[in-house]
Parts: sequence; C-alpha cells; structure tokens
Amino acid sequence: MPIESIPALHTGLSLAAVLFCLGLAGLLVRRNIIFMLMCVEICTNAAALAFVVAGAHWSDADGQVMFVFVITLAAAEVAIALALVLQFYRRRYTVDIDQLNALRG
Amino acid sequence: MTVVAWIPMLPLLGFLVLIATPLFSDRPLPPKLVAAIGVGSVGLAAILTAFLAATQFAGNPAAELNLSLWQWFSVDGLQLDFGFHLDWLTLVMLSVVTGVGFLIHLYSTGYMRDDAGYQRYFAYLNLFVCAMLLLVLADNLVLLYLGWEGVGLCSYLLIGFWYRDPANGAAARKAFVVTRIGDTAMVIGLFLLFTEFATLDIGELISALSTVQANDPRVTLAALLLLGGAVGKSAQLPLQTWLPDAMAGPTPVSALIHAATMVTAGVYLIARMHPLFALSDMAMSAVAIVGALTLLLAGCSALVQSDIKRVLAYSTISQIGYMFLALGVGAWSGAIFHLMTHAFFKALLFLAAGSVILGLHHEQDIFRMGGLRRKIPFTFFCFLIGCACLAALPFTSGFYSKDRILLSAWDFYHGFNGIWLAGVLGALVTGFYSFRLLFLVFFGREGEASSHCRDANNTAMVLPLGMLAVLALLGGLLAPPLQSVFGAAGAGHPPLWVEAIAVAAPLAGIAMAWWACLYNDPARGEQSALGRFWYSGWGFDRLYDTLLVKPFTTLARLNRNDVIDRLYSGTAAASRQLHGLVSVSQNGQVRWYIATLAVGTVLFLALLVVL
Amino acid sequence: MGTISFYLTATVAILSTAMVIFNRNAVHALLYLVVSLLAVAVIFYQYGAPFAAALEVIVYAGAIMVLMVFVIMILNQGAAAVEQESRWLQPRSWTGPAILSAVLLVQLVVLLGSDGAITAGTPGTIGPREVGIALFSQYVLAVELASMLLLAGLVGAFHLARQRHADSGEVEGAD
Amino acid sequence: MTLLAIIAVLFLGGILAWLSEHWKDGASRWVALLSLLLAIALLGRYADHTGIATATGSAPLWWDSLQLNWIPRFGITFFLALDGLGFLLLALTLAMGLFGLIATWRDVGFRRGFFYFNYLWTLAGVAGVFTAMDLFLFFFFWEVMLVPMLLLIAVWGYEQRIPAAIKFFIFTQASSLLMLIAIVALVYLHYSASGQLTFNYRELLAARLPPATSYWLMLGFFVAFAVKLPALPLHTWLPDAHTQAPTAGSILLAAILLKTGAYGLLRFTLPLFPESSLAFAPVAMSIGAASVVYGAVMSFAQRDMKRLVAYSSVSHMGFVLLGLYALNAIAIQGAVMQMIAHGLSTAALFALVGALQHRLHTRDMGELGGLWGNLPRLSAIALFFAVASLGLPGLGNFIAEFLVLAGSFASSRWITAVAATGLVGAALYALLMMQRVFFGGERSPHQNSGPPADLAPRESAALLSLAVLLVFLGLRPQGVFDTAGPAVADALQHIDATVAGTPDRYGAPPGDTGAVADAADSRWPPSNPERGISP
Repeated sequence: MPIESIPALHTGLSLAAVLFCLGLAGLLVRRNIIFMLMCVEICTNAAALAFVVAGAHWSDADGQVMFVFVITLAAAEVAIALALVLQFYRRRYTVDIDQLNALRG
Repeated sequence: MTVVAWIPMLPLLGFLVLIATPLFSDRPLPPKLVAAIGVGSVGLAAILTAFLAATQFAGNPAAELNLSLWQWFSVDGLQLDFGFHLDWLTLVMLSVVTGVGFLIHLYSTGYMRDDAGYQRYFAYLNLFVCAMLLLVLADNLVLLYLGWEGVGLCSYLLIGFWYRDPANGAAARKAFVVTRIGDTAMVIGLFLLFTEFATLDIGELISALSTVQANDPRVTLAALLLLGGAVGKSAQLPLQTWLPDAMAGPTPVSALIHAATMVTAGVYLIARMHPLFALSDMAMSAVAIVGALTLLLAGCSALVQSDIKRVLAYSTISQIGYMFLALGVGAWSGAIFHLMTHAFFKALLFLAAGSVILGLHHEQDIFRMGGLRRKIPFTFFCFLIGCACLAALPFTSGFYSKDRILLSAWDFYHGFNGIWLAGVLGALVTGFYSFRLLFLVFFGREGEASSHCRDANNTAMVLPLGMLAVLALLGGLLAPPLQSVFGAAGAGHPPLWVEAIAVAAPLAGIAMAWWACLYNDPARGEQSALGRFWYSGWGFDRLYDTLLVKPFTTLARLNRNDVIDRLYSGTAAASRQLHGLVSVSQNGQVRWYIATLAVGTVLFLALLVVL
Repeated sequence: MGTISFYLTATVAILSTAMVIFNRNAVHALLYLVVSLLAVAVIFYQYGAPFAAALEVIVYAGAIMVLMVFVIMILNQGAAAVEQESRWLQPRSWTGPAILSAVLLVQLVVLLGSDGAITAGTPGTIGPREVGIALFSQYVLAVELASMLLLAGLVGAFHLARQRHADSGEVEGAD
Repeated sequence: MTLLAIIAVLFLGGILAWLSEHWKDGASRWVALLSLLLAIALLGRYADHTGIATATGSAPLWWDSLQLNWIPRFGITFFLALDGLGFLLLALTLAMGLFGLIATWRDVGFRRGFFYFNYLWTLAGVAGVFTAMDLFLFFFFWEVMLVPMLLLIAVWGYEQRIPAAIKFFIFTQASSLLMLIAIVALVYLHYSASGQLTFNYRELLAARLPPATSYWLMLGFFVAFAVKLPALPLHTWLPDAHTQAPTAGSILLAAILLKTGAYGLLRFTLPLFPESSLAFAPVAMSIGAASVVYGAVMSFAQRDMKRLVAYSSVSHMGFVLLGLYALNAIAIQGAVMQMIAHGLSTAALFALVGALQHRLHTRDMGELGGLWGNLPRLSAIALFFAVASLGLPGLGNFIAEFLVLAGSFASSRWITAVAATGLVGAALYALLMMQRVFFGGERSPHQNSGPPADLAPRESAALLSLAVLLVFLGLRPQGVFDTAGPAVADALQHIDATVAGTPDRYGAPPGDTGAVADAADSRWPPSNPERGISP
C-alpha cells in the first residue's frame, strides 16, 4: 500500500474517540455484566486504536508495541472478569450489575 | 514516759478489738465483754491520767512533758514527729476527756443496753476518745489535725448511729461537711503557718512568733483561718447549724461529743495557739465578736425550742460562745475553766435528759412532758443541779467560771463594752431558757407523755449521774493552775455593781422563766413570728440551703453527664455526620462509579477546552 | 480510493459498535462486536500496521471473543435474557449516558482539532519486524511483566471460575 | 537482670496462663498467681535498697540497670533501670496486681485463660513503663500495656463495654501519638545539635532545645500523660472505662495505669523540659486544682456507684498534677505518696463495688440502700476506704494530700486554696455514697433471693491488708519518702538549675533569704533550705 494513502492522524484519532464514547455510553446504559464487559472491550480497543494511529503517524513501532500490551491486558482482564461473572451468576443467578452492591458505604 | 502514750493507746486498742472481732467471726461478743472492753479501756485511761496528774503535775504548776513516739515524716524541711506534749492545759483536757468520757461510757452501758449495735457503738465511742486524746496531746498542728478530723469522723458515725433513718444520716453528713468547711480553712491556715514559719510544731511555732511584730497581716490571716476551723468544730457562727441537727445521735453521744468534749476542741485550739491570736487585735476581736453573737443568737433559739435535746444543743452553742468570748478578751484560763465546768454540767444535763427520754419511751417534746418531778426524783435533782450550774447560780461551778469571763471582758476593754453587755444579756437568757426547760419538764401540769413515765435509771446510769452532779456542783473549786501555759492574768477590780449585775442577771432570767412557763401559757411565746424565727435557728439553715446547697446540688445534677464529655461526643457525632455525608457516594453501584468517573473526565476536559 | 475505503470501514466500525451497545441479544451483540473488531483491524492495516491488524483478528476477534461466547453459553442467556434486556433498555436509562458520551466526544474532537499545528509526521508502514525488535529490545522488561500478568490472569481465572462444592452463597476464605 | 526477669516472668506467665486453661479448668489463675508471686519475690531482692540512698547521700541513682543493644542504628537500646521511684511504683503495680487477682478470684466466668493473659500482659507493660529508661523502649511498653487493657474492657466488661473500650483506646492512642512525635522530634533535635543519635533518657536530659520548640515538645508529652492521669478536659474516657471494665480491670486502671501518667510527668516531662515546665507550671497547677474540684462535684452527682468512684479518681489525681507542678520537694513527695495511697484506696473501692455488683447485680445507688444490716463487714470496710478517700488524717491519703497542698501553697496560694475546697467535696461524695448504699432503710433490689452473703475470708483478707497498708502509710510514711527522695531530688535538680540560671525570669534570685513576704510575690520561690520550700 502506498504510503501517501495513509489517512490523516486526527481522522483516526477521531474514530478512536467515537468508538471510546460509544463504549462508555454502553457501559453506562447496560446493566448486564456481559454487555458491560463487551463495552469495556470496545473502550480498550479504541485506546489501542489511538496508539496505533499515533504510531503510524510518527512511523514508530512503539504504537504497535503498546497495542500488544493493551491486547495482553485485555486478554487477562477478560479472563478474570468472565471468571468473576461465572461466580457471580452461580451465587446470585443474575447478571445484573446493580445487584452487586455489597460495597455500599 | 510511756504512760502518756498508753492513754490514747488504750481506747484505740479497745476500738480495734471491738471493730475487728466481727470482721473475723460471725458471733458477736457477749455484751458484758463489750462493755468491759469499752468502758474499761477508757476507765484505765482515766486512771492513767489521774496517776500522771498525781505523780508529775500535782503541786507543780510549771510541769511539762514531751514525748516523741517516732518521726512521723520529714520531707525537705517539713519535719514532724508523732509526738505528745503535756502541760496543765493538756492535763485539764485529758482529765475532762477521760473522766467525763469514762462516766458517759459507763452510762451508755445502761442506756444502750438493748440496742442491736451495742458493740459498734462502743467501738465508735472508744475511737472517739482516742482521737480526742490525740487532739489534745498533739505537739504539732498536723497531729492535732489528725485528732481533729478523727473526732469529726466519730461524730459523724455516732450521729448517724441509727443508720436506718435517712434523717439521721443527713444530720450526720451535715455535721461532717459543715465542720469540714471549717477544717479546710484551718488546714489552709496550717499551710500559711508552715510557709511563713517553716514549722508546724506548736512549741517551735510559738517561739517563732516571739520575733513577729504584733498585727502582722500574715499572723492575722493565719489566726483567722485557724478560727475558721475552730468555728466549724465548735459550732459557732456562721457554722453553727450542724449542732442542733446532731442531736439525732444517741443521747450519751450528745453528752460526750456534742457537749463535753469535741465541740470544745475549737476553744482548745485557740487556747493552745493563744500566742498567735494574742498577736493580732483583729483576730482577737473576731473571736470575741463571734463568741458574743453566737452566745446571744443560740440563747434566743434555745428559748423557743420544743425538743429537750435541741434546747440543750442551742445551750451548748451558746455556752461555747461564752468560751469564745472569753478567748477573745484574753481570758484564756477562764475559757478553759468554763470549758471544764461546762463539760461537767452539760454532760450531766444531757445524761439526765437521756434518762427522761428513756423513761418516756423516746419522747423528746417538752410540751408533752411536765410534772415529772415526783415520778423521777433522782433525775430531777440531777437536772436541777445541771440547770443551776448552767444558769450560773452562785456557788455552782458555772458561777465561778462565768463570773471570771464577765470580769475579764470588763477588764479587757477597761470598762463598759458591748462584749461584756452581750455576756450579761447571755447570762439572763441562759437563766431563762435553762429554767424554762426545767419548769416545763418537771413542774406544772402533767403532759400527755408523762402518764406512762417510768424510772429508767439503772445502776450503770445512776452512778455517772451522781458523780457528774457532784462534779458540777463542786467543779468551781477545781480551778486548774494554768498560769504556766497562759501567763499570769492580772486580776482586775471592776466596780461592785458590775459584779452585782453579773450575779443578778441569771436570777432575773429565772424569774422570767417562772413568769413565762408557770404563770402564763408556756407555748405562747413560740407562736409569734419572732418565736418561729428563733425556733428555726435564725433562718441560717434556709439561708444556706438557698445560697449554697440548692445551687450546688442543682448544678451537680444538671452536669451529671459531664458537659466536657459533650465536647468529645460532639466531635464524634460531627465526624459521623461527615462520614454519612461522604459515604452516600459510596453506594456500591458500579455504574454509578463509572458515571462519576466519566463526569469527572468531562469536567476535567472541559477545563482543558476552556482554558 | 484509500480515503473512501477508510471512511467506509470507519462507518462499519461505528455502526457495528453502536449495534453492540443497543442489541438485546448477547450473542448477536457479540457478533457485532466481532464485526467492529474486524473493521478496526482493517483500519490498522490502512494505517500501515499489518502486524497489529493480524493480532487484532487473531487474538481479539478470535480468542477473546470465543471466550466470551463460551461464557454466554454457560450462562445460558436465552429468550428470557432478551426480554430482560429490553426491560432494562428503557429510553430514560440511556438518555443520560448518551448526553454524557456525546459531550465527551465533542470535547475530544475539539481537543484533537485544536492541535492543528501538529507537525507533519513521516507516515509509513511498520511491519512485524520493527515491532518485534522494539518489543524484545527496548520493551523486554514490559514483555516480561505482561507475561506475568497473563500468568496471573490464568491462575486467577482458574481459581475464580472453579466450581467448589462448598459454594453456598457465603463468602469463604481462600484455600 | 532481675528487672528483665520480672518483666519476662509476667509476659511468660501470661502466655502460660492462656495455655494452661486448655489443659485444666481454672489453672490459669493459679499460674497468674504464681507468676505474680515470683515477680514479687524477684522485686523483693531490691528491698534492702529502700531508704539507704538518703543515708549515704552519694549512692548511685540507679539501684540496678540493664542496657542491651536493640536497634543500634537509631541509637535505641534496651535500657531498664530501677531507682526509688521506680521501685515504689513497681511494688505498687505487683501488689495491686496480686490484690486484683485475689479480690476477683472467682469473678471471671468465661475465657479465663485469655483474661489472665491480658491481665498479666498489662502488668508486664506497666512494669516495663516504670523501668524503661530508653524513650523508645518506654513508648513500646506504653503501647504494650494499652492493648491488653483494651481487651479486658471490651471482652469482659459490662453492658456498655464496647463504646467505653473504643473511647479509652482513642483517647490514649491519640495522645500517645503526640508523645511519639515529641519523642522523635526530641531525639532528632538532640541529634542535629550534638551529632549523637540516642533515645537514652539520661543522655537526652542534656539536650538543649530552643525554648519555643521545647515548649511544644513538652506539651506533647504533657498531653499524653495528662490523658492517662487524667487531667481535666481529657478525663472523660475514665468514667466510662472504669465503669464498664470488669472489677479486675478497674482495679488495674485505677491503681496502676493512671499512675503511669503521673510517673511520666515526673520522670520525663519535668526533667527533660525544665524551662518549659516552669513556664507551664501555673497552667498545670490550675488544671490540677480544677480537676480536684470538678472531679469532686461530678462524683457527687453520680447515681452509678462505680462512676462515683471513677470521678473521685479524677479528683484525687488532680492532687498529683497539682503537686508535681508545684515543683518543690514537699509537693512532689506528696504527689508520689498520693499515687500510692490513691492506688490502694481506689483499688479497694472498686473491689468493693465489684463485690456488691457480684452479689446484687446493680451499681445504681438508687436501687441500693441499708446494706449495713445484711453486709456489716463489707459496709465497715467500705466505710474505711470511703473515709480514706476523703482524706482522713492517719491514713496515707491524708499525708499525700497534706504534703501536696502544703508544698503547692508555697508556689501558688490561690490555686492551692481552690484545690483545698476539694477536701470538702471529697467529704460530700464519700459520705453520700456511704449514705445511699450502706445506710438508710434496707432496699435490697433482689429480695426474693435472700440476703446476700457477706465478704468471704479471701475478700476480707485482701481488703484488710490494703487497709493496714493505708494506716501504715498514714502513720509511718517516712520509708516511702526516703525511697523516693533521690529520684525526686534528681527531677527537681534540673528545674532548680533552670531557676538558678535565669534568676531574672522567675522572680527573686536564688539565695535571697531576705523577705518572707517575697514568697507571696514570687511564684517560684528560690532554693532556700532554711525555709524548707525547695531543696
């Protein structure tokens, strides 16, 4: 692919922003833990996108390196989160995050 | 000279035995043994005193004895021995305490025969004698204070002896607390003396005083503070209110503590510290004025009382007023002489009154008595002798001592003066109330209670009554040689009419008593407003109640939960409130946290955008 | 051509993401998420990051999403769950978040736009080779840390998800 | 080594007591008894030192000391030492520990082993406090004695025990934090001035601090000790803690723990900060006098018998504060005496209240009354200790209060006069207690269960031995004064050196034997052996 055709920096970053805000909105709207996890993934992914776009803009490998770390993080996070969801579901037979309020002050 | 040490030791041992046995065994001692220990210990002390007087003091007016038992404490300049000092003043007091004390102990064996607290009674009484002996024997003011408080404690215990009645407890507490107020003044006086003269040994203090100028304000202040103590203990104005209430105790107790010995401790204190008082005109006038006022006030109150013991109580206050008056005019030996004769005749009066009360099954209202003359003649004669002495009829003991006081008052101010006049008026009043009492109880119509009167005297009671009667009659001949202690008193020669008035005043009082009680309706005077005012002891109780007791108790009750604690519980409540405020945000809702996070981010970015 | 394809992919990514957050059926939502991730992978490619694009497809759209599919299957989210989701997704429950997110988006875009003076970079393709070199030289420590994180995640997930017989609703201490 | 052994015996005895209860029911108290007796026997080895120090005059200050390296990097040593003051308080600690143990021999109903563990550890902590001469070690023991005491209140206390325990803990912990800061600051300042990092008490005595700093550090120490004492505005933990603690706990608190505050003031605050203490003395004396009066008034107002006794402690310890800050030997000796006498009399009163509570299940004086009829022994002994509490001459309390007041009168007349009114207050509350509980008509709250049993021989013996001790202290107190004398003189020596060093700041210059009247004007009379105010 020819180098000149790489889209502009702020276009990609704006896309990342849009995706992140969508993820955030989902996080706030949904009560189902599964959906919330998906929204978290969207947010993480948007952040990763921002890294990659920036890295591409400077023609630097660091952006993708950070992407690798983000993806690692996402993997670990999803694993733990899903395990927690399973336990929660086993105990309460619900996936409603609002039921999970034992830490009320 | 350990004989001296044994004198207070014996009653102490008696006390210890009597109080300790119930702690270790459930069976009380047989009453005979209790009486033997209680009376025996004081009797032995009396014998030892007599022995001491005979061997060391007889014919030797300058005799003195010092005995240091051990070093009490010695801290950096404050050195005190647990030591005794004996001179003629002490000896007089010792004789009174052990002698009268012994007789009253003996009387008590009869009077208290059927009481459940027989052993406790004698334990307290022995402790009292011990403390009183320490008081008079002490060679330093702290040891004196020890005895001083000790007798106060015993007074408290014995006033409240019949503890089941809360009124007795209240009277006992009142006695202790009121005297404690005086004692606090006295102890501050001790601190002042120590700070100024670096010693509390009486002998050293007196020699230190010889270098001090007359009317030095420090001396005046110290003397006034000591006077505060004396006033409290001796029930003088303004701390006299406890003594009438103290009659709640058994009658022999009233005789011993509240007539013969303890209440005269104030007189003893001032006499003992007379060089201090003599240095200050102001203190002397204060003593004299306190005495004169108390004398009249209490005398008037005695005029209208209806309780036989309260009459005697006010009479005691009044008579101690005489002693203070005497001290205030420098008649030290006169005061002590009157102290001695008063001990005899007032103990006699109280014991006789006790016989009456016992005979009438614990009836104390004199308006329900009357005409007892024929029913209990022995008691009547004792009472008659007592009243005659109290009124200071010529050739009774009271006459000699009171006469000396009045003459000294005349001399001290070189002629006619208010103090002397108060003394004469007091003599008149004394004659009035003493014979009013006698007439109401033993003469006139029979009262409601008189009909079932019995003669309650038994041998144990007759003997002390008889001996005291003799002492009261002849005590005037026993004027102790106190010149070595007080210095020789210059004998003044007032005009004859002064002496005549002194003799005539009590007779006039007796005539008034006859007129008021036998010729007229006896109860009339009591109904008037003035009578009621006097009856209440010049309203002092109410005054103190409104001014001091009520505010104090109210304040104390209001603050029961400690206002300072509010400070801390307030702090705790405030932090809890704050915590509640903040913890609302910690609601456990994950989405709420996320939203807050988002809002925070938005706000933060808004800052970036705007700036 | 490149610009058009970029905007096309971006539109796909945004639409499918929107479908994720509005869908009531978890499996459908997950499939939309996969679409979204694939679109992002394409965008990575367009930005000259083929390695990242590949990883996105393999790890994200592949491995992670499969994990979620399994969990959804274990939880047995059926028609009742769809029903429940539609009850939960009332308009009033998403107006607030929507406004909040919109404001945030506007702010982000404004901030991105305000930095108009970004110096022109030197865009170019960065292949797996450069990334690998960077990873294992400069960032080797971070790689080790990441591996430890994964290990911890593994152990933690195993421990948490284990079905214990003593489970009876009460909190219990660690073994 | 004996000092270490005493503390170790108590610590180990506590652990052993805990363990032994598992083996055999009731074994723990025997273990506690044995370890206390062993500790007393060990302390007895020092008995021949008493009174000798004054005789020879130049005897070394420490009777015994033990110094081991602990954390050399920070100059922290394990430094235990004993002098006359420490010996007296240590003897009091062990004796009262023994008394509390015997007086409540059968009172502990559950978790006995743990109870005696806490009991002995509190004693061990206190013993450490009285012997530690390294400030860090001192602080260590200061905290050690706190926690077991907290548990004693919180586990075996009465109905409101948890709030009381928390209050106790917060007050003491917050104040000891201040002390910790002051200790560290003192050590640091000493280090930066002299280059020597040490927590050693005797070396820190030489620290020279700027006056303002010194004043703040002094306040840090003072607050910590004043809370323990307790002095007026910081006293409110005490009534709650005393009232809710089990009887043995109350005895420990009243007889021993309060004394650590007074000991700290005498041992640390006064010698370490002589100048600031001198400047602060009028305030401290006022606080002391206010505590005396306020405590008495509060005591008078109480309905709960135990609270009454607790507030009376506030009043009595006010005398200690007054005496210590009068800054002359008479008053300080009086304060030392008051520590001992108050320990004995109040411990006995708490034991008596405990005995009553054990028999009648109430401490409310509104429900009690006329107990003399059924419980003559208990009542008679209570009368004795009530009377001791009101300061009857012939008992130790009187000697103490008299010396405190006599000494402080030389320092400040009006404050002393105010404090002396506390004597009247003491009469009010002590006699009111006697009246409400023991006199009056019989009002047994549990009539159906028959008359309560009078004191058992064990209780009588324990209480009577305290009574005998009090009488002995009242009649032959000189032994105590001789024993405490060198330590008191040592503490005062720093004060006097300060007074001598700055004659223009504190009234008349030293050696001015001239006017007796000067004493009225100069609040801090100079050394003047002739008048016997200050050594």
